Amino acid sequence: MAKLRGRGIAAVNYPTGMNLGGDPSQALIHATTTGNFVVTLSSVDLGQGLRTIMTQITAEVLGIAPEAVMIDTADTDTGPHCMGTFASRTTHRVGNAIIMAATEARKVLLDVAGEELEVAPEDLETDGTGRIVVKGVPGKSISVQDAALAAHFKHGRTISGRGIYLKPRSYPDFETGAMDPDSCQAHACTIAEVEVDTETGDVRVLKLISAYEIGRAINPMMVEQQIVGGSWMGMSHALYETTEPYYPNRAHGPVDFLGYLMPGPADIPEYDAVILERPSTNGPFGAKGIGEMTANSPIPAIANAIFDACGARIDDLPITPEKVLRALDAAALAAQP
Amino acid sequence: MARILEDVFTAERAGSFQAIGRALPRIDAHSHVTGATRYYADRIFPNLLHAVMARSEHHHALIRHVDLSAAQAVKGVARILTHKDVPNNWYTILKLIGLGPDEEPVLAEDRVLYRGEPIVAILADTEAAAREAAAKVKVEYEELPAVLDVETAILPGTPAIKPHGSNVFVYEGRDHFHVHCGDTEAAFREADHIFEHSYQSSPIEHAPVETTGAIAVPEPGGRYTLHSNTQAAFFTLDNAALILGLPFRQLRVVGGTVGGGFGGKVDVIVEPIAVLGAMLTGRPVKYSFSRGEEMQVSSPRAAERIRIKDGVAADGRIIARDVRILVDAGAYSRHSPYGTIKAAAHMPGPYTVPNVTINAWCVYTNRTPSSAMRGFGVTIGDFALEVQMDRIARELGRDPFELRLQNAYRDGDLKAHRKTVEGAALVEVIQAAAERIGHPLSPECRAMSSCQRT
Amino acid sequence: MKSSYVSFTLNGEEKELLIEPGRRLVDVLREQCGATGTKNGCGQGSCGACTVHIDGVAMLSCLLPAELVDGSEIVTIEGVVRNRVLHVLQEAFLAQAATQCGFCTAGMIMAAKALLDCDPSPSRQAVIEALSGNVCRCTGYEPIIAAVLAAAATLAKRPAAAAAA
Amino acid sequence: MAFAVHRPESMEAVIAALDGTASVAVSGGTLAIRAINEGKSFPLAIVSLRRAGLAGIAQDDGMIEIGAATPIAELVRPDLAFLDGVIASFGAPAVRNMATLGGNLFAPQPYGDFGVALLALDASLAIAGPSGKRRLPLSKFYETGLASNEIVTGIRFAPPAPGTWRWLKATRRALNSAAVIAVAAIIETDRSGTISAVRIALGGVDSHPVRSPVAEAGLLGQVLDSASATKAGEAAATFHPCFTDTYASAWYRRRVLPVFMRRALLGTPLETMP
Repeated sequence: MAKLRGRGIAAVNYPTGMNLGGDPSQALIHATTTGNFVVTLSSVDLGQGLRTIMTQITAEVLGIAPEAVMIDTADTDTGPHCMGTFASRTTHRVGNAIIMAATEARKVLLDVAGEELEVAPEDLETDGTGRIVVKGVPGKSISVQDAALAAHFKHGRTISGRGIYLKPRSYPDFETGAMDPDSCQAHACTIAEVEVDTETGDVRVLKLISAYEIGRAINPMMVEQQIVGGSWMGMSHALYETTEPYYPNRAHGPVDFLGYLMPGPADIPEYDAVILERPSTNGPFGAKGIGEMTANSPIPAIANAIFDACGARIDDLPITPEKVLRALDAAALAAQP
Repeated sequence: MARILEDVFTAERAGSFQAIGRALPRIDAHSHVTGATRYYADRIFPNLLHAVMARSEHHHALIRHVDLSAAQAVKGVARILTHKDVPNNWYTILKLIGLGPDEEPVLAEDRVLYRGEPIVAILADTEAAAREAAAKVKVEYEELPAVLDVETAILPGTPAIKPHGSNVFVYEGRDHFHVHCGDTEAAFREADHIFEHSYQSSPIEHAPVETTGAIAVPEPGGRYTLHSNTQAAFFTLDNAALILGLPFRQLRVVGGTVGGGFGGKVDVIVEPIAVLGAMLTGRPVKYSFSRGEEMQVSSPRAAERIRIKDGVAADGRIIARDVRILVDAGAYSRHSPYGTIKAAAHMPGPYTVPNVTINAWCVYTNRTPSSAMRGFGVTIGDFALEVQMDRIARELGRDPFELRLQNAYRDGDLKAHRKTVEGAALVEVIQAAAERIGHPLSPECRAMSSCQRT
Repeated sequence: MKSSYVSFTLNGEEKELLIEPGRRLVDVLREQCGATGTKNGCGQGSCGACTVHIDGVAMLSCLLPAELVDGSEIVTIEGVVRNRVLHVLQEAFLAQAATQCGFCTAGMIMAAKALLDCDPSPSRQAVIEALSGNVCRCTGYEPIIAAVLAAAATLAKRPAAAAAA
Repeated sequence: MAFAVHRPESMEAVIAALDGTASVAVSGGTLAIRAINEGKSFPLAIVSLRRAGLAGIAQDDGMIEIGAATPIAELVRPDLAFLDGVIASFGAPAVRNMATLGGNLFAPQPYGDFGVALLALDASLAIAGPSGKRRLPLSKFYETGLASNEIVTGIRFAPPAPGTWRWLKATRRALNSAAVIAVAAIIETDRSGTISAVRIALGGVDSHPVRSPVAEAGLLGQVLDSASATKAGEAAATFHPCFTDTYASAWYRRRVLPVFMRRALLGTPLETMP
């Protein structure tokens, strides 16, 4: 009897977007007089960081500094429609809507700047910090602020844009199941290292090593947040969580954070991850959704690592100490002559 | 910070960006660390009423009588809402896109189908008074047998707990959702090995630190502002208006800053009651789940039972995969009929299998309705698929990385639901993970690519 | 049952408030003092989001009838910023990207500050123990632990700041 | 419903203010206020013990007397160092700052770790009520409870001799987690290694913390080793009913009780195999 270590692997894919009811989102963008840009949405930030991601996408398309972008969400009186934050769709859908809106706004911005600088708008480029410069002509430029002021007070132009992204609804063929249920697929492979106490069935996850392919990491720091937080949740689902500990018996359901078991700060493994990018053809800058999937691959990886460690094959989540111990007992009984 | 592997898909990644790819600090972080971020409940309204539900104590019962007298006598109780107060007492979340049927009452009428089903809503000056009154609602039940197991639920002869006469969601006349390609039975006969195993999960709660809630505030002109932590502002507006028989223009949803969602705040459960309370009292009304309610009566990720039968050739190719999925929807549909299709669409996983049969049932039982949660329809499927892959690798004495690489889908392959694979990268993440831990792969496996089958 | 006056110091400011009997401190802080940074996550003492300091001791404001803190010094997340300067813990939470949805953050910082106030150079294990009553559903805890350790490292380099903190 | 908050400044005033279920004593509030918050208890008034002079730790005649309203966090001190393990496994810091030693005796299983520890210490309680003061062994308290309007005012026990104290709490997660099994023991051995005196208390095995007479009887006169400790655990697993809750089934608790009994009494860590 001892603590045994094992390693398990799992590889998964995850769909971006829900596409069985049509899946649109919209964005409106306008410049303020002083060349800041307000992006009006009705999308919801659950903590995944929508405002930051949308700021970066807006700044990239407009060619301005992220500091000049304000995300105004969510108010149904002012924000255009968004289906909502779910199905790993927000970066993809709202990001695409913003690209469309920002592209339109950028065109007006460059038109106005071209008139101010007396050059064709095609000859202009943005420097990403707040200036619009004439290509190949050092020193000939106008600030975004001055262009915005001119648009408002001189040219009578609205530097604004409207954007929508709609993945049309897919109607499944109920005979064959043929359908188009998603926009793209992200990928992950996780390796779990665990230690099993064979006397008690307790499992400790020592390390989770992952590789994620997510199309484009718009903000690698926030990708990391999803990976670490999602790995933790996956471990939690694998070993601890249930609202019905004796499912399908309804007894003993937890009602607080003591009984609804999740790993605490003392139970966390070491995390290690690398990111791969294979840009999707339809995501903003190729981005795919990563929000949901980071909790998925750790679960089977941990289950497989437990088997590797001690030979207990648990097919029933969560993998409680009791289930591990019952499996070890059954194996011991079977091994008896 | 996690490193981006720049030598994989290098050509496809090409591009020069200024804002994309930057580890820009979160723009909400400063307000998070100072406590300045305003969540829905941080908007304070004088004269606020608190809504608390009196809930079913039984898994399945007829309601014979509801006695509100003791509850009404509690000091501070302003109003008690029953199903008779709800203009359209149906919660049918996908109604606007034509998905039904109407089956879940907002407040229970003559029966309850799960323990914790809301029956009446107490509106009181304080949360404590509302809780006390809710505890004093006396409901006379006639208990009915409960169906709690999905296998039992679909057996012929098991009493139907649903008015439509069966315990499964009906997909255009079919009792389950079906996907197939190729000829699974023929391939099983050709297979050198058959693997058949069953997998099970139990319900999982979102457990955001901020529970689901909303405050409805009457505004001049007969409008109502809903301060909500919904994950979907217009979903909430539209469904609340449908239930309340309100012109859509009379509702405004304000939110967007949420203390964790994970899918638990997609269902429109608290908002209609809050607005109804505001309509009937003229006062702001807050309805937020207690932690206990969040744990036991807010919809979890469904428990799933998945059986996978694989036919595998001697060289490790999976040539047939038959998957049977039972999704435990609980008492009402919510997003489970969709989640069941999503589960079916995900099979046979990120592998190319020429012969696939998938049968997925959305099964009703007398438990808390399940609904959206992070990865629902996929997370448990991945558990089943990847434990199954581990079993196959071990039985055949194959390296678990290499078995997956061999079967991994590639660009141009056809999925079971007949969509062509593009943008595949399973091969590359497996190669990268193997390298990360120094796990040796054969030269053939190292040379593999998602872009073409070699 | 009548309301009564309760006096305490909130983030250095004297307060005298008329309190309904038995009202929880978390509600008084949020609804009568505008200190909404303190969150109500469970009402059970099981999540830690309502953690505040009462006379320098971390306590759960959802389990405290306000009458019981009469005469106390209370510090909430709003009082952690001094003279518009972030506390080292707050700076470290930013630098380590230790927030996602942010709902647990105030409680985490108050729990961590209680630790650093009495042990400015804690071990990782001590940090873990200090945070063990605070639930975070987003981050997986690692960035939060890292932030507290980073704050301690900063304090070690800045003895003057430690005294002021 | 709102409730009045009384803050009497003496034990006598506390007793005078109590009135059955209408006016209840509250010490740290981690149980009582939670129950009110959750709509499970509706007292008209609470009587806080905070200012009633019931907190503090004293030593006399080699005995330790701890006021019932002493917060758990204040038990961290050199003369009570043997309790450090119990404290570390109990709740989380903010809860330890609020919850009190006396209050913990009223925590339902699988909570109430200090009840388990104090049973092994053979503690007795000081109790005050309308009809005066009395002392009650803790083991009796769990059988009889208190009379109406009585409160626990203090807990008294002899500190264990050096090297005799054992504590192990098996939990599902490492910190801030309820007991699957809790084992507290005082075990004295003579020069030959034979157990000369033993008291063992358990949590997670019955409706309240209990002494384990079968485990004690099995160990007395034996040499303390892996076999005897495991055997005592097996006897306890047969004797105590154990129960099923959110954390573990009765089967699991019985199954691992011998393991945790052995680990508690011997304190041996397991080897990790590669």
